Amino acid sequence: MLQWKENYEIAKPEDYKTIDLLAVAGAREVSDMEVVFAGTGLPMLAVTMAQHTGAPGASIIYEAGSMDGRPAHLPASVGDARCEHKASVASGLFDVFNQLQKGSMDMAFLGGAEIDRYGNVNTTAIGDYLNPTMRLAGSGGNSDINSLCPRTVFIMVQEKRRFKENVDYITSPGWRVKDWPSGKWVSRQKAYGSMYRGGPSAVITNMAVFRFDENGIMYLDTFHPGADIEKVKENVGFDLNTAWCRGETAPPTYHELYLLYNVIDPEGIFIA
Amino acid sequence: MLQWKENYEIAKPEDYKTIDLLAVAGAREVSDMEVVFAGTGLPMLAVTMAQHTGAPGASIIYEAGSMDGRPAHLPASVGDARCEHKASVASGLFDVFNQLQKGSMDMAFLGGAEIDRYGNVNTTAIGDYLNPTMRLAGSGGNSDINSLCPRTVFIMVQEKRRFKENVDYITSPGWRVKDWPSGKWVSRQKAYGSMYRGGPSAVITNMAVFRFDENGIMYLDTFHPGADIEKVKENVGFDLNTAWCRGETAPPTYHELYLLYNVIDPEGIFIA
Amino acid sequence: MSTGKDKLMTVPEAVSKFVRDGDMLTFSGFTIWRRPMAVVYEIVRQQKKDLHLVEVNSGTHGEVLIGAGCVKIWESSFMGHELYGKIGANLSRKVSNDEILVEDYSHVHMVYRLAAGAMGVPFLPTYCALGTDILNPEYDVLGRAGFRDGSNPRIPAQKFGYQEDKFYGGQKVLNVPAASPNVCIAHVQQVGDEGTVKVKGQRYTDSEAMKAADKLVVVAEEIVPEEVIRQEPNDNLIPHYLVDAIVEQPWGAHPTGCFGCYEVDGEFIRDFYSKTKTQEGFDAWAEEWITKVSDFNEYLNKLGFNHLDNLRVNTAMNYSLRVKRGAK
Amino acid sequence: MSTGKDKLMTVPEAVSKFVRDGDMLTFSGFTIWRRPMAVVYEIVRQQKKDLHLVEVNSGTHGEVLIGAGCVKIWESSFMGHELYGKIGANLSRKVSNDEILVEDYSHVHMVYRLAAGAMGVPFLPTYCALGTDILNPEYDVLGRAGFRDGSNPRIPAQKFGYQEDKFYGGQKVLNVPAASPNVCIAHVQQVGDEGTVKVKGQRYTDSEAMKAADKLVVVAEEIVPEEVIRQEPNDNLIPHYLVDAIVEQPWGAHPTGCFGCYEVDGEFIRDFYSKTKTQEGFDAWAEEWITKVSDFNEYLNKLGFNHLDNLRVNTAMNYSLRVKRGAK
Repeated sequence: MLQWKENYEIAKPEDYKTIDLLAVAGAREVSDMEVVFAGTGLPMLAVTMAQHTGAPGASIIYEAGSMDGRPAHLPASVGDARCEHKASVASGLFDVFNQLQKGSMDMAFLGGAEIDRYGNVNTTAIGDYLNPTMRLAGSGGNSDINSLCPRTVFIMVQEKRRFKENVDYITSPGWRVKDWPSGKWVSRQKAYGSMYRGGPSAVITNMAVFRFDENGIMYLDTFHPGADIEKVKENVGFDLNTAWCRGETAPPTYHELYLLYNVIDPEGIFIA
Repeated sequence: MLQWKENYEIAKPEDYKTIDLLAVAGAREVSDMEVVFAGTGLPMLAVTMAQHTGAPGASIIYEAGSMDGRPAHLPASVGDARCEHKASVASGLFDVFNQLQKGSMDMAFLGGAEIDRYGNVNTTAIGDYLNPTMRLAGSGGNSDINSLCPRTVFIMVQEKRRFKENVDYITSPGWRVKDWPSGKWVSRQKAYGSMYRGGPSAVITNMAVFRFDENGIMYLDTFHPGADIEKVKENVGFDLNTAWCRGETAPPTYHELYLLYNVIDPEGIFIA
Repeated sequence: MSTGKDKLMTVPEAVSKFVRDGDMLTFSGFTIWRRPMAVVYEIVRQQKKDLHLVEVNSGTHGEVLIGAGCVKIWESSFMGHELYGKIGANLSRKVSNDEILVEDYSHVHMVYRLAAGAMGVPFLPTYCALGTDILNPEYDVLGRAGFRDGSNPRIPAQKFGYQEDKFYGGQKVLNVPAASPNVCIAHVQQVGDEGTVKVKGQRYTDSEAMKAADKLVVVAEEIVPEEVIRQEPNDNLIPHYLVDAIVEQPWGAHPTGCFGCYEVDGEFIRDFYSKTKTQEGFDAWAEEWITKVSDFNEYLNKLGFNHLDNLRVNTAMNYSLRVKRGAK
Repeated sequence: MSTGKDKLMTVPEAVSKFVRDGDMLTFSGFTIWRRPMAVVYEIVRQQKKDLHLVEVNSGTHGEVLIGAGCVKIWESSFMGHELYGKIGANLSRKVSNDEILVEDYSHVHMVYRLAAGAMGVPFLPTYCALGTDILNPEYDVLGRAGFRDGSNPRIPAQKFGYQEDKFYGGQKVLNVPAASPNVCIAHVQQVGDEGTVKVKGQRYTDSEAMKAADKLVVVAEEIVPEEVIRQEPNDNLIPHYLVDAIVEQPWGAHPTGCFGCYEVDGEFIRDFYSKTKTQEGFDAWAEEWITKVSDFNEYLNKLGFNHLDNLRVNTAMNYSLRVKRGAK
């Protein structure tokens, strides 16, 4: 792939994989100089790609405590020793989460197992919470980061059973949430009141990019090369607005593929 | 004074000053292995003397953030760079005050401008608080440390106007305090409830050592050489129980004076 | 407070002296980093029961304890082995079988719960996770099980509290209850011979966890003279007087990683995770790696020199440049 | 977030860009240690008015601002010059003359107020100073002056709040309101050229103060390349993206001390304190040392090489072994 270093053309479908497209689509969500909270895996690829392309001044915060590390080797998790290489500060969770709550973060990349039309995400349990079919990893920082970041981008697997009318458990808050202790459904703005800062802005899957309208309802923005509106609809479990679809997601360039495989993840930790 | 190094006899009155006696009397309040919160000045002399005599394993906490420093040169204040020499940890106020509130401190040395029979101390203002005759330094950590340490020893100047029926402002809580927001006088035990850990245990002045009875009322324990019960009473503005007076405060030994002037404060920062 | 010499002990001594059946425990580290594995294995060996884990997040250490049936209650925000196992399969199975009580909080909730414990306050306020099912009162698992009646002084009467902010405009605030475990078991790089603790690399929630607990057991890669560790007191995390036990156990966090010392043993954890998919699988694994080895040094020897030495870090980078991590 | 180059400025530029009349300010340091004196003098020179100081404790810097009439409200727990002046004589005089509003809190209250600001929460709970007149509602000075009506969003509606601990037994807890100043002005030893802050020695309440404020002005003894300051990220206190202005001003904390750089100038502070006993005395002092010198470098030159060099620390000890401190 070394020959792709200076090739800024759009790659042909046979030259890239879905995960490459996801990393690149994620990277495009980052503006320069932003402070970005990112989790393990694809988020790391996406933000690091952004730093190598449109957002060289973006800072990555990992919840284990590293701030704007510039890893020489891709970390395998947010707690990895590689995260703090050339970091501005490396401390711990109390510090970075306090900064989050104070309002110092601009955006975040997160994952999820299930999502509903309002962007409510489940990473806790499938089935009845009190007697689950499948216990998942749990909230981690997903709820917290999504609660208080102005913009959150979810990167997820697209399946009909994951894009649900109602998720089995709301781990992470979308645009319409339950106002506890009453449990009444309210807008995110109402639930967070003066602490409202924004919310889920995009969902990037293996098939498409979704965004949210002014009522916080998910719509199709672009579908990936190889997919189409119908295929996307078949893999969404709720009624999806496709009227605003802008067409195909822009594929990666060869230069971006070069970066991904030779600079960002040459060891093949997340891509191979 | 170097000849006093190995002399463990009681010093004659003409060979020591009041401040020397105070440092030594203070040191005797410290038990080995205790964790001691100490302020600037005489408290530093007292605890350091304790570490050189009966309590070599005592740790000194200074509120600016040093924990068990072993200064090579006496600090002039708790924020001094000298405090953290050979310290176990040097961090900041949030850390040491959290440890205090958690319950990790055994005792403290504090000062004050005025005190009442219950050990309520004023370091804030003389006269009407809202229109004071004399604004003082303020609380600092005095209230906090005295709130939550099991034992507090005050080191103060003895004057009738300072040992008052009622202090002008309760900066630091004694054994009977005002329960806010009602302002009703209650016992310290009641005000602190499950967080009650103890309170003022001794007041050491230039004339005497006072302690508190089971009702939290100050009584005369010992008077210093040169003073007597009557002289002490003349310098206390409230009715003082002297019935339990054990006699004269034990003077320093020559060895202790050697330590004070040659080892602890050879530069004459607090003594000279 | 005790002196350094009183505190010095072995892993088995630390477990038998400080970990009792029913205790609430917390740990150093983050998911698969700097977990006190030597102590965790010994807890299994000594068959401690009814443990109540309260941790910011869990990982391989938690899966060992849960798989072995030592844990009655688990309060946390996350269980998984990162890249080497997406969920905790032992936890997952035991939740479905009603063999463990799980109380879910968010990451910030758990950090704040331990921070409150470390600060000596009963709760901390936060805005995190408003609107989520974490706050759903139907999902108050300890409450449903009758554990919020005050009989256990370490279990709060409520899972959460709410109040209005009366200072700045009335916004609703969530209060999370303090957590003060009986014991924190920590694995660190260095401890002084009187107990001063130094942690290299990211500190995760070590400070909050260690200070929240009543007792603190510190296992270190190496015990060093206090006079040396005190040369840079700004670099130290925990003062000696807060430490109750000092244990030297090199490689004591294996298979989790230890900044500046050794890499995560991903291969070992991936194998462990695959075994945990059934109870029988875990039991066989535990027999092989815990109960059939007499102590942690025998475990290390069983792993073998070459395997472990391959995990040793490059000291210029604080991680390994030799271990194979990805597909290439 | 701005880049390093945008942030680089002089002391006068930092004051004119970031300090406005009426602003709420806080500072780095502790009493007479590491106070941003160069900026404080410049605030006087630029005649800023109606400042609202919210600080854990004050010291010589606060007495300069208060003496010069820049301060309308002072919320803190302590004012003094340690060994070199037991009280703040300017503050004392202005309190008696009703020329300043003083709101008293305890040390922990103020630490927690800034910590709450840094955490983004509206208050923190504590048990400190129960039973004292600090809590006396009659002594709520800002309330009495009508400042708790919400018109200033940085002044809380209540000086304190109370609540029962509903988690662990009902004990009464005191809540202290968050403080989020407009600006924190900090003096530190090193800042990277993008803004990463390193503080050597005790950190006092620097972290809480710097993170509580909306804007952060960092004055450093030296600006160093980011790549160098990032070699040990565990040693750094504040990430670059929280820093709004970077100023290099060697000796910029004089006459207060700076760990590892220079000693407290006790002689200078003692003289200052003696002058502050009258307003005329302070005014003459301020004319000589602030308004008649054009900038901080002229001030340093006026102090003279020998005087300053005598304060320079012994680098093995991080304090001076030459300066005469006591009577001997």
